[in-house]
Amino acid sequence: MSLDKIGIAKRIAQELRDGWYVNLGIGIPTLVANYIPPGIEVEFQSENGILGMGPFPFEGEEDADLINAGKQTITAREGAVYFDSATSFAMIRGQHVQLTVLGAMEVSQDGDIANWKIPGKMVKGMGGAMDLVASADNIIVAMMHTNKAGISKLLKKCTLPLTGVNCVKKIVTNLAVIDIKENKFHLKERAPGISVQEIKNATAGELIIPETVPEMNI
Amino acid sequence: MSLDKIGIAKRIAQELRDGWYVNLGIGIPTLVANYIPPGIEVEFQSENGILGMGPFPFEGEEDADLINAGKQTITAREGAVYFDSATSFAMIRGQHVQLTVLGAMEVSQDGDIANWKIPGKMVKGMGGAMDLVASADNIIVAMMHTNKAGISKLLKKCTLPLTGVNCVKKIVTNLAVIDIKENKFHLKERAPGISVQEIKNATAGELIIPETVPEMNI
Amino acid sequence: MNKVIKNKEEALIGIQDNMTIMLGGFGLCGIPENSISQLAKMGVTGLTCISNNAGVDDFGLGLLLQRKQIKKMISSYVGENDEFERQMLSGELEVDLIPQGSLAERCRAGGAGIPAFYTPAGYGTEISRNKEVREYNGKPHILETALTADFAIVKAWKGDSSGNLIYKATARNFNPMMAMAGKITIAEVEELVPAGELNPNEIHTPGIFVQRIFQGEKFEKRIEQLTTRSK
Amino acid sequence: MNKVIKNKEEALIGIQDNMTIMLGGFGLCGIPENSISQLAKMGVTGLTCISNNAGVDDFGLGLLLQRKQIKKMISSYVGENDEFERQMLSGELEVDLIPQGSLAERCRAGGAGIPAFYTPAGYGTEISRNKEVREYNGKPHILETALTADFAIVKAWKGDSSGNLIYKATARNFNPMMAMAGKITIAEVEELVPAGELNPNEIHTPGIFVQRIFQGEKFEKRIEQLTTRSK
Repeated sequence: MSLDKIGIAKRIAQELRDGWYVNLGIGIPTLVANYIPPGIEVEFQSENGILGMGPFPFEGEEDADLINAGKQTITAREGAVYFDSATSFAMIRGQHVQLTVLGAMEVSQDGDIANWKIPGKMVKGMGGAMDLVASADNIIVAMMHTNKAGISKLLKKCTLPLTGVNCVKKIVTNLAVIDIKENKFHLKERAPGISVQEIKNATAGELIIPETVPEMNI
Repeated sequence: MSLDKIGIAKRIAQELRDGWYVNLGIGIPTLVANYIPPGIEVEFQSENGILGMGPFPFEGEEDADLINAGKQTITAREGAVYFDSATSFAMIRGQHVQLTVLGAMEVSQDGDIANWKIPGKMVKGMGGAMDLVASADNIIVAMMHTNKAGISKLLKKCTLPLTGVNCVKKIVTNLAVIDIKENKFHLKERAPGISVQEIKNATAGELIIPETVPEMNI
Repeated sequence: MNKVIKNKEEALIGIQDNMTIMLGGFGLCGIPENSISQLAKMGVTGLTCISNNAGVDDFGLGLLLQRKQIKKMISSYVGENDEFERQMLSGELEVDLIPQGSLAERCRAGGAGIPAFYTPAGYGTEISRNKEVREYNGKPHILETALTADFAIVKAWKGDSSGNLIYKATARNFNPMMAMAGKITIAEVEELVPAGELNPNEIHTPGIFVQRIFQGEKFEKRIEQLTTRSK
Repeated sequence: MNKVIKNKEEALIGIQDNMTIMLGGFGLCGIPENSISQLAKMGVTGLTCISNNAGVDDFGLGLLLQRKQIKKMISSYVGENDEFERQMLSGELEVDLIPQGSLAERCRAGGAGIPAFYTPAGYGTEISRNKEVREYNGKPHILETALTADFAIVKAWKGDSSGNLIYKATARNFNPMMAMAGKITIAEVEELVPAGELNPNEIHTPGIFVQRIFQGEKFEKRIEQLTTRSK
């Protein structure tokens, strides 16, 4: 059975390591914060200017001056800190953030990513995505394996305008965990009950399949 | 009679304008703070990280954490603010400081200044001087007209290693007030009792002398 | 040094048609609401606005869009409002999209006298078109230039008569860098106090960057995405 | 995220011969005294030290100079001590002098992932030798590159267990930029508190830049130029 959004978030949460600072994009990535493995501590950075983001506020306790990059009202954990946007991107560009998780419309086997613009449609802008993908050493893409029309989002080359090049190292989809190495997709894990053939069919780019492909353990 | 250091400081203080932020170098420039004309307000910046520098502390009230760029203990005025060195030089480089006053070993008629290094002697470093002279729109040099050997410090070309080029606009010495324009020295005022001829004799660079040269009014 | 201006009407004197204006804020958080409503009232047009976002239909910069006062937006993320989309698609509105970190750094650079710097953000994308590329540490970077503005308008939580500012929480965002980059910087504050009442160690924007400061009349502080959990 | 280290001995583990180390402070103000005395005790040699100044004969970096632990100094102003002068004139000590603003900005750039930037400081002087020159706004600028270090050692007034730091008055100086630019950043503080005790709005260095923090045993806080007036 292919994973739902929560399943993808849970699998990505397994990649977290104690002591990491993590930036989570809007959508599925945001859900990762709910599934931090027991025994480890991570801090979430939101690029509008907070480290140590906490859960949503209780009803009636929201503060218009305290939001995340998705413009949602949030809270601050103990030990949190606020800063300006230049300092925020100094953290990102200077590689002080250990992991970035974000969504994508397309990823190529070179690690290129497209997630900000569809020609002919209204362009809302890249926000912080170009800084994040150009800077982070460790980027995980969280997305569905195929789009709504059933077309693969894991391509030889991206067809949409790029957000960044040669940057994605790992993709977690509803079907699989895939690493990108030497300009190829490498299948690492299958979603529970999903066959290698199903993943192969849903992947347009070159997919390296090892002899055994374990099922994800979620 | 040629001016003493206090006289030079007093004359420079007349150049202050209400609302200016001012950076004063070590030596004669520091004395300028004591002679702010009545009715105007200026704020002093010290490049190690304070705006709104006040007088020296009372004995016993000094704070090792509160010093100026000359490493002297100081106080902070009401409305003062502390900041880091990058922000401090952002103020300087970004031309938010309206006046810089500093000493010099040599000034050329092109507005070049040398004040940090004597070949063969121990070099202590330029500190913030190169940033200050390269950035400031309005630089006044405070110095003696000649060195201890009686040799002019106002030259056609500097002989010492430069601190900055084409930057000095005005010089106030023990003998005269001189502007630099179109790569020439322009005599503007004489120290009380000093003749134009004395100033001419003490100036090695090209000196433009107008018909009347008023005496300074200190 | 007294920089206090009586009200928003006087604070915004000098802003004219076709000027470039920076406005602080992220989404609707930390935007100079009083100044924006005054700009709408003044009716200045042909503005180039540098602001991370463009407000919503009936609040923030959306108010100026509705009145067609904006010629060009320089932002990282826009289009939370329909009128923006209409003007952009019809070609009435020019839009220059810049990666958010580059936008923040370019404003800081403008204020700090750094005319240009290298950043990896946008390399290999359409953002790097016509930009100089240079490799550092084995990684390609593009050259980005500083941004400045005729006026920068920022919003702070507390300010003193010398122009020193303290922001609250994430309402800080772009305000400090934009305060540095305005030829004239106007600050509207929730609480205006005499010089000496703010702790000099806790100030975010030193007063040297601010030319005019006024007490905002009323702050609506609209929330864009109210998200809560139940007790 | 607990970054507290028991003492200076453990905090400095990993610093080895021939490493590059940044040390905060301006003159003797805001220098990491405990760490410097520990470096002297450890006896590591061949160090490249990036620090605005070089201490005095018997305090600050002067202690390491006396023991000939420093191979190279990268500073803006040095020579308040005789041993420094002797080693420099004899060629035992390499010295790289950098304009103070460029030094501060190069450290910030190192921490912020900006590999290079243009500045007017030093144009036309020996500092611009072999450096690229480019004109912006009718004024020549030189290209300066980022500085980073194996270890950055900073001193703060207050710090929490997450590594968040608050500096006091002008003891802030170079500490915040150097904290950003260290591969590993060590902070020694006068007062160490649990996370949550510092106001998140008043923090100067966010904890993300700090890997180790310890409570300094004792701060001498020597004054270099005691200047007072009589009551």
